[in-house]
Amino acid sequence: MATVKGAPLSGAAVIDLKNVSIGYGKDAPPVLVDVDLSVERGSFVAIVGPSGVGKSTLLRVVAGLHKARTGGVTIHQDPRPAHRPVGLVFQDARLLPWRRVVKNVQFGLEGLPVTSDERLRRAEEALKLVRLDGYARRWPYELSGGQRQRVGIARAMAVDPDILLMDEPFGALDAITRNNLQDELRRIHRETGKTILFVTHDLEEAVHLADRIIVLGGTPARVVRDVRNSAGRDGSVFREQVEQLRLEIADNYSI
Amino acid sequence: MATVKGAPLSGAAVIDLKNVSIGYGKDAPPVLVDVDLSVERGSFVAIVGPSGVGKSTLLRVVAGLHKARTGGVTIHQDPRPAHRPVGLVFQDARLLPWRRVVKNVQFGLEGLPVTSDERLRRAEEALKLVRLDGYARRWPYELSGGQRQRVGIARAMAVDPDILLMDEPFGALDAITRNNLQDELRRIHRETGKTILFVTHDLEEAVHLADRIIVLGGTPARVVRDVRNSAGRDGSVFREQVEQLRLEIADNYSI
Amino acid sequence: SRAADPVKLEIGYIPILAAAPLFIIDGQGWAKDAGITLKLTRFESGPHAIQAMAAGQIDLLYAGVAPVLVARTKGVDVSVIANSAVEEMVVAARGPFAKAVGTTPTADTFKKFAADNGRKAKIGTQPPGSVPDTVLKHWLFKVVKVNPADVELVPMGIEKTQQALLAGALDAATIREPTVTVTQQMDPSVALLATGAQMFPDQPGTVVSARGEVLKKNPEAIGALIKAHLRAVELIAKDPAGASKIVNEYLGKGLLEPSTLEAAFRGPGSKFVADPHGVVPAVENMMNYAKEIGSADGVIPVAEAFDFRFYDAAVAK
Amino acid sequence: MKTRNSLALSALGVIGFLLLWEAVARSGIVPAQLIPSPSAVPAAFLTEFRSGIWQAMVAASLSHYLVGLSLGAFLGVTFGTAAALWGVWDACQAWVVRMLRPIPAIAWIPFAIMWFGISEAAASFLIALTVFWINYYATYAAVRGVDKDLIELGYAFGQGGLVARLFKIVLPGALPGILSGLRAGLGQGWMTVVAAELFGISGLGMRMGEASSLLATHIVVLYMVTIALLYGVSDFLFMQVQSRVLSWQR
Amino acid sequence: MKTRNSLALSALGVIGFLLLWEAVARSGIVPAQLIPSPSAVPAAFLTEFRSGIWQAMVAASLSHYLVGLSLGAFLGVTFGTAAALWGVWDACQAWVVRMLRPIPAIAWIPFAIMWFGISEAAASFLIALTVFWINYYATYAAVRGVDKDLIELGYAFGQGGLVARLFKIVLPGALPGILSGLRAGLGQGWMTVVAAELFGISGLGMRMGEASSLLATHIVVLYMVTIALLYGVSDFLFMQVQSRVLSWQR
Ligand SMILES: Nc1ncnc2c1ncn2[C@@H]1O[C@H](COP(=O)(O)OP(=O)(O)OP(=O)(O)O)[C@@H](O)[C@H]1O
Ligand SMILES: Nc1ncnc2c1ncn2[C@@H]1O[C@H](COP(=O)(O)OP(=O)(O)OP(=O)(O)O)[C@@H](O)[C@H]1O
Ligand SMILES: [Mg+2]
Ligand SMILES: [Mg+2]
Repeated sequence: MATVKGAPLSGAAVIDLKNVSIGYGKDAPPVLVDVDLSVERGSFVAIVGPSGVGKSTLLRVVAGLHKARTGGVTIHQDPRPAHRPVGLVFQDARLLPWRRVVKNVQFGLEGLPVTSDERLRRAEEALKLVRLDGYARRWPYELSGGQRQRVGIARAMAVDPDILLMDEPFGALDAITRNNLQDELRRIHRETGKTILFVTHDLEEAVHLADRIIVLGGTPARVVRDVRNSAGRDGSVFREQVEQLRLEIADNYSI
Repeated sequence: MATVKGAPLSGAAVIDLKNVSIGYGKDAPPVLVDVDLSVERGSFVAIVGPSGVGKSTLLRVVAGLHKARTGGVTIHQDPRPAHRPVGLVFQDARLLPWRRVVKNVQFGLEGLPVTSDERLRRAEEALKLVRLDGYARRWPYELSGGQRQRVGIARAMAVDPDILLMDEPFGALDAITRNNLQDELRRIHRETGKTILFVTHDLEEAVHLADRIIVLGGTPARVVRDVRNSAGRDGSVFREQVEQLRLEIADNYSI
Repeated sequence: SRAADPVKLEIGYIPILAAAPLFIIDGQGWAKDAGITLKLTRFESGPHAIQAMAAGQIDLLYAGVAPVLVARTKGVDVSVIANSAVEEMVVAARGPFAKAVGTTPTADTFKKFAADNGRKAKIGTQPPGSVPDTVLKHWLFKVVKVNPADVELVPMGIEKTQQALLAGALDAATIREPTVTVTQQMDPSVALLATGAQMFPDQPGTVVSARGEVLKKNPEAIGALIKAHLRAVELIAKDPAGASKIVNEYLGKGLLEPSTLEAAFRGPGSKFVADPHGVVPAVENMMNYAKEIGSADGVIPVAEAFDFRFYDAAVAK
Repeated sequence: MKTRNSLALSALGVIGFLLLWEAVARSGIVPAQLIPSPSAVPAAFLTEFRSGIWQAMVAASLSHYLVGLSLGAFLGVTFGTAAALWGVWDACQAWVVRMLRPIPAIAWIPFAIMWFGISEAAASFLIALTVFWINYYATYAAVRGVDKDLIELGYAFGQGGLVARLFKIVLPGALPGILSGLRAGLGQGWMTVVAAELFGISGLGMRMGEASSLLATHIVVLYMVTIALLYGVSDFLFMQVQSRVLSWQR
Repeated sequence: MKTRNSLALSALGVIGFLLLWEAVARSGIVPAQLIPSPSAVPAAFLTEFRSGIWQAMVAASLSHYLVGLSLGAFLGVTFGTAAALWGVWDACQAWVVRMLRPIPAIAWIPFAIMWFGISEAAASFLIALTVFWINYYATYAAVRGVDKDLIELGYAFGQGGLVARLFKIVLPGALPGILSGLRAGLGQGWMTVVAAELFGISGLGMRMGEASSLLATHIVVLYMVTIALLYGVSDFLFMQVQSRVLSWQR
């Protein structure tokens, strides 16, 4: 999983949204409007905003699962929505109920040119990463909520994608498990130079992990803030950053 | 919703678990053992512990949805597992997909001797509480993850039960929505004297809300700590309490 | 003419006693002796068999004359080449109705039954236009002169007719051998109200028909087959017991005792006649009557449907 | 897809089918008396309609069909639900059902005659029977497949009692499967109408049997087209209702 | 419930059923020649078995059944899936299907004879036909009901291509519904065996028809019991396989 793919061409926009608006249905008002977002290769972007603002929707558009109403979406300079080499962690775990845990983790690998031995190896590695090595043979219904979510993370990690889209991946995890996984994610980002889009409702987490934080807000929602973040883990810069964001979000809080 | 039911007979154990052990399947090792837990009327108990330790399982036993392997479970001195007047917020929102939001919220009221007008009124009130008044006519699939979870909370609140069991109810909510709901919950607890069992993975939340915190840990899991909490919202007592708990959980962290 | 490779003929039949000559031909190996390989195919009803014949799936058929005539009007090239049996259909009654009408039914006994029971007598038969329906009506309204208001005719499939009769849902029905005998053995209250001849003189029955194409291609084999057919008809008349043993192999093996079949052969419902000449006027009479009662639109030229060459050649020698 | 588009495509499909049929009938590759061309149907219809036979037969069959369908569907859903919910009852009846299930409608006819005489009720009984089985199995599987989490939800909110559980969780949850069974039964019922009317009960089936025994295939085809139309319309309407009822599904 | 308990209950159910039947048959409330008592079956079996007829008929019917069943099930699942997945194809065929669906097996017999002659293939064809429809509708509904979220998951992980989507998401997700259709087809196939063998193709159905026309009801019942047994065993085995295959369901 931790192999460096090519040389991270720093500075190139791997995710590029131009004047995008997004909505459900035909006649319903749009959920998101005027989204201009350009994400550089290797950056770690956190998306925050109130519940129901459109964070998951934005991620689904980037993943090519939902079509933008207007505007242009390109991933790796490629405007076709299919076959984007992204890994996606859903907000709900969304496991295939008819596959055991280890097979669920292998799901994304089956589309890649990978031998079955290698698939198994990578699945086991990913399960170890999320501390579920003993659960490989379980059915999804035999897992706790947090365990299910971790299987979802392992599934995306096993693919080892250039772009990782994560929708509140650590939402259902206790502090310690969460800290462990946050550290792992930071390590992976450092070592592989992946581009990571990370939805979270936890400002501390956003500040702790990301080097750029995008705040969504308003109805219809738009990008209300886009901050570069260089705060360390603790200390006063960190606290300040968090407090400032909290205030800004509160200002734009509506829904 | 905010009516005081009877005189809260302070001191009486409304939830009483004696030497309970719990497991899934016949031959599998138990998930929880030696659980002795007596919850007094009107108390607000938080349950914390690592992912997969058995928090949801414990709640399901208290709600009468899962049978303990051994030991005695009484609710309101009543050992029968059925017809317990509890309200339950599931970890997954678990909405009925064939009911619109407002009908989902009314679900628990349909078993009670309440007129349909009153049902509608209480459902709308509960929806307002979770800030979803505009979403009454939506289908569950048209909601965001956090909105779904809030409908689940509204459903339990609408019943106005003596005992409220909440399984990570605010897990998928952004900081501001979460703060609002925490405040509402505290208000309701204060005004009605409900007994609340509250599973969370967020120590700050536990310390902030509960007057008693139960820490589960180990394999098989048992109650490793049971602390009375009197820390205020901020200040040094609060921080200390949180830090201490964090350390204790880390000591018992295994899974 | 006995070629090295035998002629193959596929023959369809309806599983009734009137197909007995066919079973005897096959059972005695007479066809094989004549250099013909037979393949027998059972059909539930005439129309299905005719459809198979029209599709070229079978060459010859032992079945009622009516479907053959109908098929010709639809442009199917089939001809009757011999007769097998006549006067097959009889009227059997059961239960209270059998008791009420006795052995000599009259118009009054029908009326009295209707009055006593508060309902008309229900008689099961096949759909309008079929031979059983026509001859039953002839018997009821021409012979016995029953008031049409005193009976109710229920059209249904032949097999259902028997079941309905035994179940008591019908008071009487038109049935034929071997069911007549079987029914009587099962339910002693079943009595014959009328024989085939009483219902309609020379009542047309089962004939042997063939596709025109086959007649052209294998005239010799057909001739030999008709000869065997004549022999079989004779055998039935001379030795009903022996015939019933052979026939039992084909008809109701394990379902009937040969003795039951023998009784059926000797019963009033079986009259084997190979000569097709007499059938023509009987059919014409019957069709005239059908037209008279409105169950047929017109009269089909009957004689054209008959090809007497093979029968005539067979009896000439 | 837009409704207009899909209607156009349907029309295209039907027209293609009719053209193919007409071509086959005219080509002479099959004996003409076996397949009349569809263009023979209108004339046949006029004759039958003028004589009033068509109306009478359609009315009769429709009444058998509706009675049989509603009875069979109701009992099928009821018994299927019961078997899926109560293990004890399921075990008791499992093998009895296995014995009765494969008995064809034809074999039931004697019983129908015995119990109902030669009456409309007998025809409805036979139709009900086939419809029953299809609904029984569809319902059984659908009820078995209801999300256990939702049933648990019912218990948690005091809706675990039989009636509440049944009507608030189990049946709505099983609805998609039950409706699929009902739809299959809709067609199976018409298939049985013909068999059920072959023993003296008037209706389309009887008329078809009559016509078929006289090799009047154009009449047979007329009634087949009639059945197709009746079924087509009811199936279409059913689909409309279904998509309403299941609008909560994405 | 424990397997042993449920087997005991099943046995109880069957015994109760047989006793009831024997009682009705002996009581004389129905004509004896219409319902022979079950105790007459063993003797009938011995006669038929000794003469070798029973074995021959069972073998023949079993082969028609298996061929028809596999063909009908395969085509039904295939077409049902296709119609449920492609809107265009669905719209094209919707009304053609509505026209063909209600045509009863009996009406197909002439076509079967025309296309296959009087052969085993014709019988298999008729059986395949009924099985086809049941599977078609069950599969259609099941595929339609597959969780859209899971299909989305497939797209997200590069498994949105037709083959991957079909075999990794749609078919596994629709499996419970498809299996319920297969199970219903299992029984419907046997129901049709009898009708399919009524026109000169040897097998259980032909023998039953023969026996029934000669009023040998004990033989009819023997073969009905035979069919019941054959079906019962196959259904039982199917259920075992199904509970294995669906062990991921709670
Ligand atoms: N149906 C089941 N069958 C077998 N094991 C199960 C089942 N449900 C849960 N478990 C196991 O029981 C343990 C406790 O599960 P539980 O859901 O109570 O955990 P939890 O404390 O709520 O975790 P989380 O914080 O992740 O929700 C877990 O290890 C889980 O794998
Ligand atoms: N299928 C749908 N049809 C109509 N509206 C929808 C649909 N899915 C989501 N929405 C609406 O779109 C808005 C954005 O939803 P989205 O899931 O993106 O929110 P979110 O920011 O991820 O929220 P959360 O933090 O609660 O998950 C919400 O108001 C939601 O109600
Ligand atoms: Mg979301
Ligand atoms: Mg949990």
